[in-house]
Amino acid sequence: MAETPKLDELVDVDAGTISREIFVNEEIYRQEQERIFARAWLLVGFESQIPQPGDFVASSMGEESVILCRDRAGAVHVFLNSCRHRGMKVCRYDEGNTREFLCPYHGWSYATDGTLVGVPHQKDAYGAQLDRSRWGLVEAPRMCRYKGTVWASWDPAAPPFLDYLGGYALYLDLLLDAWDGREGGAEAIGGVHKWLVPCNWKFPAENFSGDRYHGVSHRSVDMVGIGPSGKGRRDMQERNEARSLDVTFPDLGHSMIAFLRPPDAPLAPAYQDSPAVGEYFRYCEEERRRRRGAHWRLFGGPGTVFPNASPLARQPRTIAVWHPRGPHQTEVWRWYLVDADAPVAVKDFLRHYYIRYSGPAGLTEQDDMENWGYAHAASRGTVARRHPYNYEMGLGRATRGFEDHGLALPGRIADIVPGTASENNQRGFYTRWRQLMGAASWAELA
Amino acid sequence: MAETPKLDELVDVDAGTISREIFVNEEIYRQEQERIFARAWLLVGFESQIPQPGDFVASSMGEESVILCRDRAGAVHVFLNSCRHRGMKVCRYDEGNTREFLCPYHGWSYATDGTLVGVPHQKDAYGAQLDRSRWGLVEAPRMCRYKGTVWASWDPAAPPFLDYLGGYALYLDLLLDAWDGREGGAEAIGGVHKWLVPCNWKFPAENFSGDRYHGVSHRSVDMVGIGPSGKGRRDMQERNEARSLDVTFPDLGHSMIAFLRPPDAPLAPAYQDSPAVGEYFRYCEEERRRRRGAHWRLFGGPGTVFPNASPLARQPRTIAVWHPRGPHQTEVWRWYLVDADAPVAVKDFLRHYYIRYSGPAGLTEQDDMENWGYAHAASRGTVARRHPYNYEMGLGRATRGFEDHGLALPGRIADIVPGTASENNQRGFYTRWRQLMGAASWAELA
Amino acid sequence: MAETPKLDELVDVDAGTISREIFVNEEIYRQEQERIFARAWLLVGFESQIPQPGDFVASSMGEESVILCRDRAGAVHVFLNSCRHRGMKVCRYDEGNTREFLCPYHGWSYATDGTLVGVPHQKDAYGAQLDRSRWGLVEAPRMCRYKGTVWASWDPAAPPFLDYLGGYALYLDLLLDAWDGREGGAEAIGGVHKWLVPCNWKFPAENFSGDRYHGVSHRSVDMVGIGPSGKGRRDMQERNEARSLDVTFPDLGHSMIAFLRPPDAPLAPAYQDSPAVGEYFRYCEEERRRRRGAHWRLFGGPGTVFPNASPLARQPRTIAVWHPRGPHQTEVWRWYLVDADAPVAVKDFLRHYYIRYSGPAGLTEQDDMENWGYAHAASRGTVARRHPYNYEMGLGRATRGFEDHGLALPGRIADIVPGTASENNQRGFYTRWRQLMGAASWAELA
Amino acid sequence: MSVEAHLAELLLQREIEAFLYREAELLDERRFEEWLALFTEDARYWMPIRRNAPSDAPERERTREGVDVNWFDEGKDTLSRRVAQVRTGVHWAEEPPSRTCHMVTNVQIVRTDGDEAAVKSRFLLYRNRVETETDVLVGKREDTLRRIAGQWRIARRMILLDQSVLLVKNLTFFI
Amino acid sequence: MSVEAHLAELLLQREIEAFLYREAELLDERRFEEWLALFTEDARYWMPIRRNAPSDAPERERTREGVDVNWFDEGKDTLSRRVAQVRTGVHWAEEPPSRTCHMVTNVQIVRTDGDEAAVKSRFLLYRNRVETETDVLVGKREDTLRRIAGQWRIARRMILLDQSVLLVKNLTFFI
Amino acid sequence: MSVEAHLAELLLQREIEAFLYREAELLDERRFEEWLALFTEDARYWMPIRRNAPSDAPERERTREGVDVNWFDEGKDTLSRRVAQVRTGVHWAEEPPSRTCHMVTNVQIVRTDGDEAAVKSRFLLYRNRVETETDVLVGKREDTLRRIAGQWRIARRMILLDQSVLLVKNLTFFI
Ligand code: FES
Ligand code: FES
Ligand code: FES
Ligand SMILES: [Fe+3]
Ligand SMILES: [Fe+3]
Ligand SMILES: [Fe+3]
Repeated sequence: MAETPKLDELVDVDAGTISREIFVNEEIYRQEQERIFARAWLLVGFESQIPQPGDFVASSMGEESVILCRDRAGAVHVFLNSCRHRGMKVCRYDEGNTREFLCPYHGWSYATDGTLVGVPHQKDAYGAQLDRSRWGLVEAPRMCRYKGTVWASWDPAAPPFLDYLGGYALYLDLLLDAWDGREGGAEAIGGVHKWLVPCNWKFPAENFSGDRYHGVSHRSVDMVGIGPSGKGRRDMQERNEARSLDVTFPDLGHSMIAFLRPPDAPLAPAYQDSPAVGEYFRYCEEERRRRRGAHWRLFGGPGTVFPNASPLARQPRTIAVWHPRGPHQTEVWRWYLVDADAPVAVKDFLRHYYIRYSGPAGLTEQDDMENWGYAHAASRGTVARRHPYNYEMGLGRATRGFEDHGLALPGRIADIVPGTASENNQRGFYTRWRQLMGAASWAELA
Repeated sequence: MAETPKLDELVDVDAGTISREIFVNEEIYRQEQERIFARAWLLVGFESQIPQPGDFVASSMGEESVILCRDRAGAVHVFLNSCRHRGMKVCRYDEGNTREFLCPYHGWSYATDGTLVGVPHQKDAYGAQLDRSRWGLVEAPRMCRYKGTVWASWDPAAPPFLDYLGGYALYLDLLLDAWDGREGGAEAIGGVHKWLVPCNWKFPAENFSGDRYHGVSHRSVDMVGIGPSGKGRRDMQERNEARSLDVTFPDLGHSMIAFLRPPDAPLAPAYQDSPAVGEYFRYCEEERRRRRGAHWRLFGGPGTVFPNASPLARQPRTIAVWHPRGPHQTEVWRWYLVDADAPVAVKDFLRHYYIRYSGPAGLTEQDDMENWGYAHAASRGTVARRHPYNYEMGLGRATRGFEDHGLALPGRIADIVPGTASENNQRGFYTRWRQLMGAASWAELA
Repeated sequence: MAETPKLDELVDVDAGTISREIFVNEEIYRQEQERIFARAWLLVGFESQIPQPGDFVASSMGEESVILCRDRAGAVHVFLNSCRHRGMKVCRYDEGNTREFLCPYHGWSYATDGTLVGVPHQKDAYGAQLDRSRWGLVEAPRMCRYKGTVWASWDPAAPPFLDYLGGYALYLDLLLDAWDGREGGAEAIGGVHKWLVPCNWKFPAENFSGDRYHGVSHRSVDMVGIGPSGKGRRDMQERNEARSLDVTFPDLGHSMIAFLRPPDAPLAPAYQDSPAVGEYFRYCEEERRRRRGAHWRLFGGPGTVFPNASPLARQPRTIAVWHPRGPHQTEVWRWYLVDADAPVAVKDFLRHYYIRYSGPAGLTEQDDMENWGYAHAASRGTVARRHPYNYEMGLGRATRGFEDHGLALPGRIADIVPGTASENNQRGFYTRWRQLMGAASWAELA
Repeated sequence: MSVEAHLAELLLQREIEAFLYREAELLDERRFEEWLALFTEDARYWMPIRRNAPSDAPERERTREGVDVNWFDEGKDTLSRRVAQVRTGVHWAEEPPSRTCHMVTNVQIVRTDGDEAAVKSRFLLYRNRVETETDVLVGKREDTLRRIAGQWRIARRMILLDQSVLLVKNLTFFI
Repeated sequence: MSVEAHLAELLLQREIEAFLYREAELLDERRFEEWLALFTEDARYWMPIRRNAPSDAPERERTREGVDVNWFDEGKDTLSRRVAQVRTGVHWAEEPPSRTCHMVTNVQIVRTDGDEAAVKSRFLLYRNRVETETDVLVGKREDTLRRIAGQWRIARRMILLDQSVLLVKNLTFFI
Repeated sequence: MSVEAHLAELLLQREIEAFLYREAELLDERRFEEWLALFTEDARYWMPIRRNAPSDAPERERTREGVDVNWFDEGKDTLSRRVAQVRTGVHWAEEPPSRTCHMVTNVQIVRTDGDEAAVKSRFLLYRNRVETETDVLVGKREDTLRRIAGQWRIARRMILLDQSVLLVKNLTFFI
């Protein structure tokens, strides 16, 4: 199941067909753990979660528990949450502040920088035997802080994070930069949504990569109206006036739904449920136009940083991680973002909107979970697995070197009729998936 | 585990030994899904469940959900219940009437004849790309209606259903023909029993194929009495006066316990709890004798249409399907039959009898489930798997070309001492199981 | 995963590293069932559980249910709890007294010596076919009664139990002999603790083999005090005055934590919560010194009889069996021992102490379960499995031919600084594990 | 309302809760004959099968009493045979006996009419047997209770199990 | 205490238990509009996320109302939209409708103050849908009930679900 | 019966239900010292092991108090040590603390005798901890309550867990 030729039969992005096997097959799942999750850059958390020396939060990389920690000297680390002696989970708290991680089984203790500092009876029991320097917590060899987010990889040979992001940084920044155009400035609201969904991790990952097509999933919300102006899911005018771009980087695996407004577009009415909030965004947009030059025109929607981190740049502004929990289950972690400098009233307004939209209690995403779960379940059978999924939408209609009124945008871009859709981004996602699954090392991919 | 030679070691019907591996081994189970359930004719349901155009019921073939549907033109279809786009289960209702099956994920919609009729934004999103004719619901390529029942197979090369039934049709008709001797005329009472049993699907399949031997399982019922004349499990006199035949077709896999009454047998007292019902069956039997000639003498008990459909021809009159749900679990579906033309009082009397006898709340079958579950569990261990089951009962004592007072009956028949038993039918069942598991195609089996 | 070379990479006791794979890998687990549990001598129960002819108790060997039974003639047997016909579990009671085991499926019945004595309709149904002598209950071909305990092996080629125990008998006797020095004389209190722990069976097996190191696990108990003198976990003075010996037999796999008191040691104060109990043990120790010569000085702690029977010689005095239930779960069975001749008051005092110390409600062992469970869980991941556990403690510091004041003790013994620890015993355990896993037969091991 | 009237209301609620708790006690202590005696001679015991039906076709949602195949649709005679079966000692599905626990909550008296009371309640039935076999059934009951000679009796019980495919292998207990 | 005083206490307990059972009935019978009507116009509906915190740092144990991201933190308007969504007939997560059962126990009136009562209760919410999908949620509720025009209303509800990682895929029901 | 007599009955039931709910609240809020104070000094706390025995040998069905090995068979002193252990902060099995929920139902006063009441109840104990670890224990309790200085106290508790093989890894909580 796992040899390269077989994979080529399973994933044919040029023909627009992908076998259901890659979603339900145990062996392929096992290989994903080795070749994707033990190798790629994964989102671990936010610096704002660990402001002080000694602060830590539990997080997850692929199937495994990790500790995101700021050491006493202020340096940030990502550790495998398992003692080197007999593997005990050294940290069973979700967050806290500590001087050390004490293993409750035999009492080995690790400093916040991961070094093994305490070994009961070391002299009498181990004598010269134990070389403590070789038995500190397993640290992710690659870690990168980017505009308040923290990313890590288990593979020393992984490319630098910025190379890994490549041209996609421009789009990820649409989430992480302040709406007034300043660099960074986003912060995560306290509280992380964590829940289990009975589907393979790739269902949400590909959906967020750029599924404009599942409007029927959310028809009930469009009828009821939960948006910031009381209607639909979000404020649509700025989207409707804009060019709709599905952006993907097939050789990186990252994608985003983006929008490019006309050079002369006036401010679009938004956040009309709250004058104060409307005013805030009006002000921000002015600032943004001033600071960003032509780039003010660009804003983002949902996307996916390969393999499993999915920003949603605005309305609502969130980032999710799809942790694999076996081929048939995914644990979702979801952070919600606001401009750190926004007034409390704005933050509160957005928080309410985010919660009613997103997550297991979100009117919108409840139906996504239902669809992902039963799509997965209905794809497990012997006969079902003989019938590939269809990814033909917009095949061959994307271009590189997109430009509009002198503004060039990176990536392979499908410029679509507003209100319609393309599977340009999903094909990009699986192009990269296929590359990593087939390569024995990062070197092979270079 | 799955190569042919190995199977020969596991299944030795001539010696009367069968390895426990075939019941508990994951790899053999996987192969069963490919070689048996994706290939054989399976019972899907009853036409009476979908009388009107647009009527549908959810059913199951092997592990997979299917839709049994009557299209607007009145034709009957069996579809895989999974969208061709991303696999979503297009029908999550047990029954209903519809104009189309709308996929709730992206809104592809399928007509009741399976054709893909609705694709949101097809022109703008797909252009010429999508050939809708190639992306309709996956339909079972073989479907056959037989006396009110509906059967299907996933294998285009499967033999015609009547060939698949072969000489067994005579016995299946004992269930499906009206008791007064007219062709067909049976109907399923509303309501289908569906429940989970913790055992491999072959435990119930082989038990129904002809297990006269497990009287001790039901001793408690015989003591208490739930039969239609207030005693035992059923009316015994007509059985006791008859010849007891265990009928199997080893090269088809079908079997049934049958009874042949003496040519001059008077009507046997039955249904004495209700004069009206007794009278009805007396009348029916007279009609039957008149219509059927010598064949009136034949009546049936439990049986199995290979692989997993088990009729019980009378007392109680039911048909069950044993859906595999992994090697260690089975989902049972059970329909209950009456003559469509029988008086309401008769139908009601029988319904009460059927329910107290059968299914998870049936006094009789409760104990079968207990035995199948713990027989399976006790066969999973490393040491247990080294000790095959014993199928020696009545070995070499069955004959072909059975005849009695000029009435010839098809099949390999064991003519047993009334009240005793044989494993003639189980050996027939596993002979066919072995053939299908070993063959790469139907052609090989011809 | 299961080939010998691979095992050598996984288990390197000389270097003191062992891969996490052997705890979490499905294939290695499967091989353990074949090569260890279907082959080694396993503890089945106590003769005191079946005093009378016809008495039986259900027990377990590896994953499988067995019956420990005393036949009508008084002989003890161990049977696989599965009918030879279709595998039904013939005994679903935990204990009782019976004339036969009647299978509830088809009624085959087995005498208490395992012979198939009842076959319904044998003459009519089987004729000469069925050779009953070949279809009795599967009996463990090797069974041995040792000082009130009953052991069995599924492998006819297994060495005699006493050879299997070898020099370890001296240490096991510390549990099974009366404290006053007489042979045997221990009895199991009524009631067996049975519970599930979410970890591989080797976590508790190696922990009991000689883990003096996990004091931090039980710090809370040391603070609270549950010992027989109201302090700590147990009476420490006799331990503190003694030499601390970690004893292992690498070529047998058995180990124990033992203590050797000085030749001239006075009676150490103990059981001070009850003068009567203190007096009883004072008396027993005098007797013991009289009867045992120099050997009175030796007493034991926890240990493991390879693979999964763990005596704890005193304070508390128990023996546990770690039944594998898949790679990720263990079912613990725990018996509690007292001198059969001890006064009721002494037995009752000890019973209270045992229960508050041991088992799922025991203040001490509750924390062991927490550690084993999360150590196992944190070792399952792809990255975690790349980092072996550390078994370097006391490497190379054990000796054979231990002697003290003329008293020689068998085994490879680490003489450790009181209060400290060594992993001498765990290395012994895995040395033997490696031998059995690599050998195709007992002959190979000879 | 008068003190007496209020008190009467409270006593009725108490009486009926006590009755249902007592019933649960008899079932879990396997005192089935005493349990049977709680039913009137003309009692009906009905448990429909639940179906997955569109929200706008609720009539398809459950099978019909006296017409369709149900899980249970019987009177006292059949109930008595079930009890007799358990007592044979060879009803293997209950040998060894299951450990059951009927938790009864949300007791509502929805209507009283002379000597009859329409009572709704919720149940969680926990069953554990042999080694690790465990089942949990949850749902609602709608009872018609009748006071006969000062004692409450069950004249009719409808059990609405919140499952479609039954997730247990058999129903060898009463709800 | 006087008979009247005792009686008043008993009646209040009875009234509030009846109110909570009635609420559960409305929810499980999917009579959501009637359920909504049980809430005051200014009602608060809050369900925090639970965290694993050291026993000596309980303040970290749950997310804060009005400040952090919670599972629910809303008023009647949002609740109304949830109800409206179920009624669209295209809220796929509830099509076919789930079979739910709210078991309410341990009803405690912890404080009464004029027309308000602070009430604690425990819930077990069982959900089963489609074929075999089954969820069980267990936890506590702390309600502030207010008597308006003689009718009890829910002015505030805090739901303490005893889970940290939510073990169900969505929360398309009310607790 | 007189109004007073009826009222007394209702009040006793109410008092005892309130007492058991209060006890559950103290346990789930981890107010263990207050919980301990609910026990008399001579209290007995017993939880037998359940066995699978033939229906005609019920005497084998559970282990004996004061004789056999049980899950619990102790007095207040041992209970106090359990509480003290939780408070050490290094009782790893409860660090981080478990989220527990004691649902108490079917409260029956089976006998009163002066200041003592024999009370039966059913429990469902839900435990969830760390990420996804979840346990459910269901069974019965038989308590002897004693009124001391106007306050109810637990003089004896027998816990009948409906499991034979214990399906949870440890019992670090109270039932
Ligand atoms: S497992 Fe951490 S110190 Fe032993
Ligand atoms: S999955 Fe059905 S339309 Fe996309
Ligand atoms: S399985 Fe035991 S007699 Fe058939
Ligand atoms: Fe969506
Ligand atoms: Fe049967
Ligand atoms: Fe320990």
